[in-house]
Amino acid sequence: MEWLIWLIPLLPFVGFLLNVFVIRHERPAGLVASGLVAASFVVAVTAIAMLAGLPEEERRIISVGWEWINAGDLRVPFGIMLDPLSAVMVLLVTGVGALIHFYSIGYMHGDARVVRYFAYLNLFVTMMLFLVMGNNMLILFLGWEGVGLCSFLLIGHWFERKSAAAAAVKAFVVNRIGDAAFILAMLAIYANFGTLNFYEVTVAGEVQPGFLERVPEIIGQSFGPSWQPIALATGISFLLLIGATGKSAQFPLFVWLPDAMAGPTPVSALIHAATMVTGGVYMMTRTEALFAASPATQTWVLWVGALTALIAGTAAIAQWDIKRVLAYSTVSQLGFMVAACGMGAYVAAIFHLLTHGIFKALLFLGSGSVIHGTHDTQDMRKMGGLRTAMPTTYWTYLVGAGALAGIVPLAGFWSKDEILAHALSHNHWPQLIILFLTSLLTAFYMGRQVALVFFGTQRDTHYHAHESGRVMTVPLIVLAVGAVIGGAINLPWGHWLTDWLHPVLHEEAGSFNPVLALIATAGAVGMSYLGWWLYTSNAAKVKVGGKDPAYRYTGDIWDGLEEAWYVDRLYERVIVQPFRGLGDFLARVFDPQGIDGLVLGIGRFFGWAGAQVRELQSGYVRTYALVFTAGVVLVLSFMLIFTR
Amino acid sequence: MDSIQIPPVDLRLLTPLLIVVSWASLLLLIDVFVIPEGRKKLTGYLAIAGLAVAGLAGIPLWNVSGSTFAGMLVLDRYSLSLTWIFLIAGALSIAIALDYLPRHAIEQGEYYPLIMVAVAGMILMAQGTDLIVLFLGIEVLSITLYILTGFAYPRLTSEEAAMKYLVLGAFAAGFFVYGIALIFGATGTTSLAGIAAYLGRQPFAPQAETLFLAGASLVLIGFSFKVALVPFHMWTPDVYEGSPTPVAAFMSVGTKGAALAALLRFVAFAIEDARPFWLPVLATLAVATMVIGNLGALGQSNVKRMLAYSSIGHAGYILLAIMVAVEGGAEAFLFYMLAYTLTNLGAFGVLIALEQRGEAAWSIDDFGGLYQRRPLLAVAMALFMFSLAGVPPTAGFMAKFFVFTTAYGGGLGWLALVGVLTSAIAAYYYLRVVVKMFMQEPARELRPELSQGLNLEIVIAGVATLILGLLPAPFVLLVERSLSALGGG
Amino acid sequence: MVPTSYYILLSAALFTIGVLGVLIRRNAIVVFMAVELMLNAANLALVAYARERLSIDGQVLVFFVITVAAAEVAVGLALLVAIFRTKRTTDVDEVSTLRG
Amino acid sequence: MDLILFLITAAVALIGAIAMLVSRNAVHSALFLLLNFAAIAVLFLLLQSPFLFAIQLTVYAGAIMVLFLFVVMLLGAEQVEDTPDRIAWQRPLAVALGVGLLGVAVLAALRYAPGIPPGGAAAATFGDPAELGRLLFTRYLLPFQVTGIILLIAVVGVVVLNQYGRSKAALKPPPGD
Repeated sequence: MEWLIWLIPLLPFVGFLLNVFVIRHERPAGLVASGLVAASFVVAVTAIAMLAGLPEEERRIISVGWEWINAGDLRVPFGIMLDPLSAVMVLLVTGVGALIHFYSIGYMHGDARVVRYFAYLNLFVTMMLFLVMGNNMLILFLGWEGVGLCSFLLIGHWFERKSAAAAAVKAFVVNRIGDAAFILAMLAIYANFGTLNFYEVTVAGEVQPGFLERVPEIIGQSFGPSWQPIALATGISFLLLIGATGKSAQFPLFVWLPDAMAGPTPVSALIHAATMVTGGVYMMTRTEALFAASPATQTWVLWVGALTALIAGTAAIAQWDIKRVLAYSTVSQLGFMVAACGMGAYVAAIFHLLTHGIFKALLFLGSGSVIHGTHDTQDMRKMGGLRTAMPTTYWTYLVGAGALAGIVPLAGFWSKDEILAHALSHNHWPQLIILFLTSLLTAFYMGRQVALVFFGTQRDTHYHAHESGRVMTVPLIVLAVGAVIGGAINLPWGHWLTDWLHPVLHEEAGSFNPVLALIATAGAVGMSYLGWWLYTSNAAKVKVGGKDPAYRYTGDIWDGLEEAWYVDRLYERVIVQPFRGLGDFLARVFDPQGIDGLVLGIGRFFGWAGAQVRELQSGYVRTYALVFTAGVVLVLSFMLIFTR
Repeated sequence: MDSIQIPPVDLRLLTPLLIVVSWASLLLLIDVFVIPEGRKKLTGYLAIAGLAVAGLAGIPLWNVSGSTFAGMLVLDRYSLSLTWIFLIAGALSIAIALDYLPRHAIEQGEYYPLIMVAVAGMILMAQGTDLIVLFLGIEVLSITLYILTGFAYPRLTSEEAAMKYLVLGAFAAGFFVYGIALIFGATGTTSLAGIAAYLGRQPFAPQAETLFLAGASLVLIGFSFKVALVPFHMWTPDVYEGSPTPVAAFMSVGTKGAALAALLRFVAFAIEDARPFWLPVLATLAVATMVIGNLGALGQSNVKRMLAYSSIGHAGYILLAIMVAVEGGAEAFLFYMLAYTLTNLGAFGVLIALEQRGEAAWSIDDFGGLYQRRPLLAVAMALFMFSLAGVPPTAGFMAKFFVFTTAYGGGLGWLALVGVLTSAIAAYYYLRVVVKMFMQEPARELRPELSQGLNLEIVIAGVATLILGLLPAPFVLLVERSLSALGGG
Repeated sequence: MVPTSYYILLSAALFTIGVLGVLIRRNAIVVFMAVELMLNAANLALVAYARERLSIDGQVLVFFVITVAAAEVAVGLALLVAIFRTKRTTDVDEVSTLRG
Repeated sequence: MDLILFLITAAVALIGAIAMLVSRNAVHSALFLLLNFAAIAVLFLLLQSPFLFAIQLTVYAGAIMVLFLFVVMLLGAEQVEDTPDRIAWQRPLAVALGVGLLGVAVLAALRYAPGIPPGGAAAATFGDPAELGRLLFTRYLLPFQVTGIILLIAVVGVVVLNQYGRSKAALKPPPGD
């Protein structure tokens, strides 16, 4: 049993090695990569079936490969584990991962560097599995950095496109800010708990404690200067929060994710929607004990999540790029999950993480199918009316959009409702309102997107749209099925997931609030319809850069429809203007010049400071001696003050 | 008049040192009289063999410790571990030079024995327990390096670098000697143990110690120059850029390592009791070094210079370990040195592979599209860059993690904070090289030349970088045990 | 007898003049001379302290310093000649192509 | 008596050093430095170090200074500082730093209260060259041998740095330099 769980991360790693060193051609690369991830999925299912067979309190298999670090007190085993929380993550990663691998075979067909692509993708899955299966912070961090590295490589895969390399670097560097906080958190955990293990583990006959089990010991302890001590739990958990902010694209570090869309679409689906970006949520859930010990941090987590959800939701409204809508939507939904963590509703967060992983992967793959079928078109203004040309894509996309919007009984409804219900039952009123507003926005922009892409008529007729091949549509269908029934894993009446995670999270099932569910459903349906209706009835005003004369012609017809025009104007005035205004403000002004600008500005500051350092390096040896002497005088002066 | 009785010397304790020195002297003669012009590579192989023999001769000494030469030289596991690191650095530096020198038409057989002498100087600094021995060790190393830096005569940049190094080196030596003089004036001794005994006699009262502290400051400054701590670092980028690349590689790991080793011994065994005095000084230097080193590297488009600045930054991180030397920092230091030596030599090896006859290929653009042309070379370089940036599971990450944990545990939390933040900045410039290699088309036609020696060196460095990251435990155990006998002085 | 501190003051003054020489003079040969002055100042301090402590060790140290100084000067002047052959100057400011 | 001698010698040493610093001609600088070295040698004698007095005169004043003068003459580098100083802004800063350094040194020296003023009668062996020689071969045996290495590499270095034997092809600066 123990050795079995090693197969889960190692099978994709074998794929990586094969693709790097052996395979030179496209076909075997794709098949090997996909096959091994699928095999890993099968192993995972087997292992989890065995896990489920154990009594509830014993459901944690830890396997130590070797003693990774053994330096005095600092002992870190290279150990992985499978427990209920890891199990659901492993299923998501390998399951969705395998589908996306298969899909990639079709999507990346003919790409110049496809073998490299599959190698990176396999390495990514390996690293993601280490992230969710590690039994200590250091393994988690190994996976954490590893997925960041693969994400960096994959975003830059199409480096011929100018933005790709820059986006890759941006993603990595912004993530490093979060990683720095993560390292500091590790230092603090080690210094105060004497271990980095999550749970107790026996290595070579020696019992090493786990810090999650020792959290109560440090409650009330503090560190820092004596005049302003910081509660230890708050300090550590806050650092972890910053780490999660980077990886899970939360305010203010979310700026890298929209740019990351420069990568191939399956990558966006796998890494920037379903798995890697949820790493932060997973990490906070895993170290829930630390967060629970610090109400102060919890409040921060809650606000960060809620604000991120709202800001990204509004930004998604104003996007024209089909993938950027989804990217902002992902940020927004991650905000939901983080907010759920902040409320202490960790099961709801994981539930939403799982359903979101499925339907957002579906949406991204669907958008990839659209992009593929329209010959690399990403601007929604150039689309329209694709529902006839791409029926499978259309129907599956509709399911995904419905799930994201929270339409009963699709998966997204149940998971989102659980978060909202928790906010209501625990009286987080401001956040409840924010999140509710966000869910309305979500429904609206998905309605808008579906209308723009699939309804009306094709606005740019330079290409001939076609349906994608079966290797791409089958994963769509599978995921669509998942998006329909995925909510079943934690229905208010069955709450399987809550029970399954009980050994890890010890949470009681949340209460179902019919009134709230009704309001939310009504809002979702209404707003989706509104978005759809606005952009279908108004499709004429959507122009490809405003240049295509055919649109002016059809546009005149629509202008003539006075009846519609009237209502339309009303809507335009009352709803669309403010929405669009806010969205534009956030997406165009706030983002590049505000938050993005802040991040870039910091970068520019360092660049400037670096230039100053080089300026001093004038090449004159006498200047060097002068600086040296200045250093001597400073040190000696300190000595004189010291000896007074 | 009495005859002078030369006291018995326990030569066993300095076997590696003796082998290196005598082999080098012999090799100087062999090179001139036996080895024909144009076959100077042979000298290189002989030099590597000598270093290997010295390394092997060190193995039986693992359980030996003691001091000789009137207590001026000790052998303990600390110095022995460092000796091995230095021997590795020397051997690898010779390996990457074997083809570099003839390719640039600067082949002279003296290169190899000179590297050996430099290694001897470094070993002397690791073993010395008297300020005068440390000073002479520094000088052996420095004078050798002045020569090696100017080795590419008549290339003017090489001469310029040697000139700058020599002027500033002699300048710093002046301060160092003055420091020794003041310490001698205050304590009447120059041995580290004597200084420690002097400080240990009474509780440390700075008011009464002006003279001693002035001397200690100047000695610290002398070391800081060799380590290239800000603001005594100004020579580093210019000297690295100007000197032949194998020499720059050797300097970046060798000089730094030896000076840090001596600094650690001085700090931990001579002036440990004066901790309240030197801690703020070194802490300030460490912060300045980490910040300035990484900032300087940020905008470099010359990879060789970038590595020079990066080596400054790394010295800052290592300094953290030295400040908590007695609380486990010494082993973190040893591990960091090992990891850094291998990684950095690997990176320089790749740089050398790109250099062609008479042409510098140090611009970051020359790395463009390397993956297409030489995939394995690019992967190796990426590995080194990630290791320098501190990304797991490489040696560099483990080393940084050790240093930061020990610093944090030793009460230098805020310094660890600065370290973590600056290494986050550092990721940017290391990454730029990776971006160039993997995400860009080749900028110009460059045919990387991989000779056997270079190939071997890069493979060794790459494999070691991975092993130290994945399986650091055995090495950690090794250095951990080395500490048990650290107090040998 | 002359108090030791007189010697130390003199030595400090000479040392400072040496430092200034390195900072101000451009002729590399004079720069080397200034470095020699610095080392000499240090020697003076050593001998003075040796006299005060009646410990001959200080004088032995001076012996080593002189040797090192001689070696450094030899290498430095050799380097200078090499540079002069290609660049025709001994002005340290002229050799400043490496920078940035 | 001693004090007067000291003051005169110290004045000579200082004058020599300052004159070296300010004279424009490198030959003059060298000669002034010679004066300074000679003065220091006298001070060594005052400090009961006859051996160092001899060394100072023979090695420093004799060998090293001759080497300096030789190189100055060889290169014809008496006056290279006629061109305007490109980093003239540095001069006042340098002087300020020098004053600072001296200030620190003076303060340190003043604060240092010597325990015992040097007594008139030293131990019989103090300053005896024989004693010094004995130390060199006993306690300082290791440094003594290391100086041997240093001198050896200095010799090798001078040869390596000025190899006329290097192939003529190498003497042409390679392209890209």
